[in-house]
Amino acid sequence: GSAALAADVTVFAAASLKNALEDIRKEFEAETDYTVALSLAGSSLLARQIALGAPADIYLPASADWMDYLEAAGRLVPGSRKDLLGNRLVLIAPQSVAQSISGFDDPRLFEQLGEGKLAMGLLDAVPAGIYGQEALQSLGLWSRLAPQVAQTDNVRAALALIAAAEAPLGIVYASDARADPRVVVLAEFPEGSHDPIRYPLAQILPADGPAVAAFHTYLQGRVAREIFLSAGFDVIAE
Amino acid sequence: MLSVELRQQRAGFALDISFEAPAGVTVLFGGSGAGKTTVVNAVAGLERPETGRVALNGRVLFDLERGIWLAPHRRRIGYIFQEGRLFPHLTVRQNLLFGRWFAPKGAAREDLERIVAMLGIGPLMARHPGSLSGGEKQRVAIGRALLSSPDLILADEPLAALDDPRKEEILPYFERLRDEVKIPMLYVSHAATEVARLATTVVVLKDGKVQRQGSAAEVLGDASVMPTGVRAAGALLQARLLRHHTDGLSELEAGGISLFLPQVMQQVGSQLRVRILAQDVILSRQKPEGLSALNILPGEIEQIRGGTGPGAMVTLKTDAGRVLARITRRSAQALELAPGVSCYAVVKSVAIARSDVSGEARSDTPG
Amino acid sequence: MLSVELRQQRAGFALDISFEAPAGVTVLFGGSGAGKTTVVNAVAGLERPETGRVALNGRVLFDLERGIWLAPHRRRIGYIFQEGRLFPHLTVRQNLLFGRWFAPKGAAREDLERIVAMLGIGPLMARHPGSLSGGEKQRVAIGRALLSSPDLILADEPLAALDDPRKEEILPYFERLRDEVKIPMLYVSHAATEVARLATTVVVLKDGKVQRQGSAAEVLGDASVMPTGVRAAGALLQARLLRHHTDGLSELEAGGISLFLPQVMQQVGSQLRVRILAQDVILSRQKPEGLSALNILPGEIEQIRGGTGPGAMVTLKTDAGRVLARITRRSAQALELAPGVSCYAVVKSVAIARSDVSGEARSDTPG
Amino acid sequence: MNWLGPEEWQAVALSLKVSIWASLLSLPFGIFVAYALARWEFAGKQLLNGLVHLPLILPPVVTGYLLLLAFGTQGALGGFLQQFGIILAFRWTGAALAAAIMGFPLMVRAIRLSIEAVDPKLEQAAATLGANRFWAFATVTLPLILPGVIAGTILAFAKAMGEFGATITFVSNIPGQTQTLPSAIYAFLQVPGGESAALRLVLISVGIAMSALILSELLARRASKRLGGT
Amino acid sequence: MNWLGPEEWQAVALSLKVSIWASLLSLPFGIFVAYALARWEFAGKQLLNGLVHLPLILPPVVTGYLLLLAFGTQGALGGFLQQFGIILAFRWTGAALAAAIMGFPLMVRAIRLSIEAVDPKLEQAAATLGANRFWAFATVTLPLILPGVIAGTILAFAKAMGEFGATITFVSNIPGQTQTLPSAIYAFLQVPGGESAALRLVLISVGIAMSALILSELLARRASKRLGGT
Ligand SMILES: Nc1ncnc2c1ncn2[C@@H]1O[C@H](COP(=O)(O)OP(=O)(O)OP(=O)(O)O)[C@@H](O)[C@H]1O
Ligand SMILES: Nc1ncnc2c1ncn2[C@@H]1O[C@H](COP(=O)(O)OP(=O)(O)OP(=O)(O)O)[C@@H](O)[C@H]1O
Ligand SMILES: [Mg+2]
Ligand SMILES: [Mg+2]
Repeated sequence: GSAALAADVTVFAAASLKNALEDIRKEFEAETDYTVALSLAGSSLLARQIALGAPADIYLPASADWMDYLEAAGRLVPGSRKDLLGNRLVLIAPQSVAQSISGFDDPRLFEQLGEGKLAMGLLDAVPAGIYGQEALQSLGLWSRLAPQVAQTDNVRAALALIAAAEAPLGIVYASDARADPRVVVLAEFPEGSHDPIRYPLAQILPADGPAVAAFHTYLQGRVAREIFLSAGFDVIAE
Repeated sequence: MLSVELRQQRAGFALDISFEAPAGVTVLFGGSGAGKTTVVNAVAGLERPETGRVALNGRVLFDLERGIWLAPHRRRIGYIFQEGRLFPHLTVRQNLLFGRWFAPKGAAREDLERIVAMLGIGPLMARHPGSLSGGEKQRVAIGRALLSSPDLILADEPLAALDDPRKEEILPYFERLRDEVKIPMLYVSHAATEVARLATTVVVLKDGKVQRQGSAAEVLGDASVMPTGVRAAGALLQARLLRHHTDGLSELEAGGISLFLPQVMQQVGSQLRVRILAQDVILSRQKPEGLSALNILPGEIEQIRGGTGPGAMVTLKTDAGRVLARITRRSAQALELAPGVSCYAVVKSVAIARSDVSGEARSDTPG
Repeated sequence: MLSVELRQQRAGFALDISFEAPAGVTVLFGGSGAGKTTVVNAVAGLERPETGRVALNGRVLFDLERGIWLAPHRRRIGYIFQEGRLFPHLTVRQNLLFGRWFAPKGAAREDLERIVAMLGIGPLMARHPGSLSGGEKQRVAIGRALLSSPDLILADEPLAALDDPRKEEILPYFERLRDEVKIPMLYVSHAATEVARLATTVVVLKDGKVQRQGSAAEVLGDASVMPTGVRAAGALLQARLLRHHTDGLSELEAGGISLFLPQVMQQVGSQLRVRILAQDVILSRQKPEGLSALNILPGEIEQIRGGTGPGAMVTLKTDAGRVLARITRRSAQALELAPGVSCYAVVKSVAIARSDVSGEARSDTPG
Repeated sequence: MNWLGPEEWQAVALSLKVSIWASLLSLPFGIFVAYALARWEFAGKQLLNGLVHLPLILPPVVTGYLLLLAFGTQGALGGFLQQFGIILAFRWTGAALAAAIMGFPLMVRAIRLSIEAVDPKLEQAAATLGANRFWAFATVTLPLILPGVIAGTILAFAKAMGEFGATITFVSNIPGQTQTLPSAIYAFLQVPGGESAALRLVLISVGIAMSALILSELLARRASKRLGGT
Repeated sequence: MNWLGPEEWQAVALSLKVSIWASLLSLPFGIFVAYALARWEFAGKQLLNGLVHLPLILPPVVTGYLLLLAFGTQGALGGFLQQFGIILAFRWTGAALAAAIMGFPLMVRAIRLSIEAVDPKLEQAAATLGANRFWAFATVTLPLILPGVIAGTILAFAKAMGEFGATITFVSNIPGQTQTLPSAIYAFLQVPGGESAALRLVLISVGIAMSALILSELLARRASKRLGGT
């Protein structure tokens, strides 16, 4: 950033990281004299903006694809890319109508779904949707469930459908599910049923000044780790 | 019969009137701001007065003290507006038939053909109002009101927006309306000619009050109530059409006196009313000889009223009825006119405009 | 001086005219659809004809053959529209002063006070057009046009939308305009009264052609070109105001003959024009005695024209000028009238309406 | 044309269906509300006016979310409608509702302005000829405001063709059911390299909406030419 | 009030700033385009009309993306403007541009309809009094369409208060710089527990826009009451 108002560090991050990043920012600003601005939106949008010259110093999307895109475009500070966070995919149901199931082979899964919809992110576009489809396919459930899938433009919208009990089943991130008392987690997708979910971190060219490096480091530090963990993310780094 | 009773208070204007309109045409006559439109709109239901009561042939249209207020569309009143208010998206035919869609099934239906013929709007039927002249628009507006099978016709200065030739073109249709269609009519006007030709009864309004009510002859003969002043004063004579002469003159008879007028388009035998403006009458002490004027009415002076101006208004009692003459005071003195003096009223045939003669009763074949 | 030359082809209508309007008021006279508005709009620049040329005091407003077309706002023409076209968001004062914002710096400025006084609109200055009566609106419109310092005034039937009393209220202002302000004026009308009172020159249009052009007296005396027909025909006499009598009459002198009229609001000595309608004239072979009519003009019959109707139009040559009399053919025969016969024209003083008398030249104190 | 896959054709067809129904079904309500705002004085008029404009003011996602809460199967209105067999959630009908609500302010504005331009005296004239309020409106005012009605309908239609946020939030994206053109465009824009597919769909959507707009201009012009003066 | 954090206040202030600038700066263009569409016949009139309506038809994200391509630092127009020190992308000025463009069809519609309701004969009258086209417009038509101008401006303002898709796409969502109310609402809706904060912001946004709307109704009514007849 260059304007007078601009913060020392501008972070372009997936909107789903809002709570955790804001907590980390507060800690960071308390510990240092630097200021941090968080621009939160969809990962794809942010990536395109960065490609077109947005004043971002750090990029933290919810999927590796868009980081690859920027890397190919030569916008990353070489060597700054790291996988920072991980997440798990869970199957959830509305708290009010949830039946407990013992696993993905439990026939009560289909009872729970009934004629209703399975809410998940856009299958082609939203990372949680892409991972979800992959997981269901590898579990052999896709062909039965596909006709009942309702896709949303982001994970939170899917969660909202479950929370409002409009859909009896949904696939969201564990980090989203745990914070909402109106939904219960029926099962967690086994590791290996889909590509690992990764939130990569990188500095964007031209990364100038010590503040960017400081925050880049801070995101990988102990305080950040605590906050990410308590928000339900897995921390990969170190 | 229409009975009207209204009270209405506005900033700087108080309406408080009550009158009864018998069958025929009742002209509401009065200057600007007298309250004419307010009365007519209340009768139609377009404006709600503070209090009052209107009944039409015994049917109460509203009685605000008893909380009765009939919606306009239930009143069965044909309103002819000053500006026509034709529906611009409909053809003339559709405009004419508009009211018919809503008329109660049993209502006596005016015949479209007959009304169209009467108003001479046959060639316009397929056109839209936007392409009509002012006079044509008003004729269509008359037809539209008639064809809604109304129990009463209201007309609020239907000719005011037209110029003289166009007025002259429309007035006969209102006469036919009165004589042929026989629906009672409340007609707002401030033109003496219209009063003279149309009115059965005149109600003169002034500042929201009824100043005078009476027959057309009574009111027109009274210069004091004519808002347009002394130039409009004149007498109304009742006459019978005796014969049509070959030279284009019509001979009428009034109280045994012959009157010669330019051809009157009425049947022999019809009763007519002839308006003779006071300013068109010349008085003579001797029986005039060798004058081009054809109408000479002997009589006796009843009254002479002088004003502040140079004129005097002389009332002459003749066998044909009272005749008013407006002459200069100088002439009155020169001729030594005084009540009781006998003299002659001289009136040119051609001074009596066609607009000053109108049929009094229904004639079976329209002219 | 205004010279006009226009050609314009429309479906069912072809305009092809050329006339010159000298100083004073030129009335464009003609029936509906004659092309009057088309001419006036072309002069103002509001409509572009196919071809033609208009020059005002030598300044070319357009000459389409030479490709000249001045934008309306550069023509310095004050247009008085039939419907007023006042600006509804501005007060009367702002409306009046509107043109002044745009007038060239050096232009001779009409004095606001003077115009306001002349038009009697002083009390209206702070009001908005929405609250004015039709007559008041037109007076403001006249003032607005005047105050834009125009080289020419156009008026397209400025009185047509008004009823008679309101017409009567406005006409004097146009007379004052002619006499006091002396801006040349092109005035569209189809009312004979207006022609008689205002016109210096009359251009009669018919079906897009100039049918006749001449002085007001010439054109009005010719029943064949009067589109409103024979009832409007009449003579124009030039007279000089001799004295005001104490009984409210004014004495005029025309060619040695005295005329008595109800008080004329002009200064003694002024030249006046008096319109005497043919239908108001009675003819007599003997000199009439003992009649209430005060004006008796001896003369000799020049011409008698009969039509298909019952009437005949008699032209009488008197010392005061030609007088037209419309009488019945029956009377013409009875009195054995023929060209060369001498007889008397009888005219009532009160038959000459105030609207039929007008000042001819500028009088220094407005009445 | 083979440059669109079958799913995309489905999206085009569905968008057309949703937009047509949205604009036509909201029309009577639009006319009624416009009339009330133009001609009547009543308590809560400003409130109604505000309510109508709400979808213009709120971020579409919020509108969609509110719709979900109200018209979902669990929502009060949704439950009520369900008794009559009307289900909106996850159906194209819900997409139509969302589109209708988003386009409603545009429709009402256009119609209201044209009602205000009609002289109420014409309705009075109709009343004296025996027409009650409804018929006076239907036979006089309605034909006269036709240009405004056409404009309002087409505006709502065009808006519906582009509506995304409220629709996907309310009825999500189910190919063949609720996947409208804008949802498809959005999805393409979320993946690297999807731009050209998105562009194709944008062009189709713009083409349709533009044709409708131009048509509406022509219709409105013809309708107002038919009228002349009073 | 302490139920909003400083960042949220910033978003409120920024949204107000953006919306006011957007509606005021687009006003002259809006009046000009509305006048051209209402009064002139010219080649490409339908094209201009279509262009004006484009933001209504396109999904907002697409509009924002097109803006980014055109006005970004890499874009042709953006590069051109940059020479004069005008940078739009990722600045609040860009947010104002996006909001202006999204509100433009609404503004033009409202103004155009009110221009069509003014009798062109009044401008003719002004011309005969010496006013050229510009002055005839400025002194006669403009005051007469004031109600429409007010309505159009406030509509554009209200739309700007709610604009999200194009704005976030064009200028991203940087607090204090480009984070408008709708973007802040969006961000809150993306995380667990953000609903109540989002609701607060929605209420503020609705409150502001509604007040503006009601004000515009009152102003327009007063302006049109001042006029009577011709
Ligand atoms: N809507 C209104 N509000 C307030 N005053 C009104 C209204 N309409 C008319 N008036 C006033 O009421 C009085 C009577 O008006 P009305 O229109 O009935 O008169 P009118 O006799 O029809 O006059 P005109 O011949 O000019 O038509 C006038 O003083 C007028 O100014
Ligand atoms: N815009 C137009 N397009 C086509 N024809 C027109 C137009 N305006 C007038 N006309 C026709 O041109 C002819 C002359 O019209 P114009 O308005 O000049 O007549 P006018 O003498 O002013 O009549 P009026 O006394 O009725 O005002 C008429 O036949 C009329 O129908
Ligand atoms: Mg009235
Ligand atoms: Mg004309």
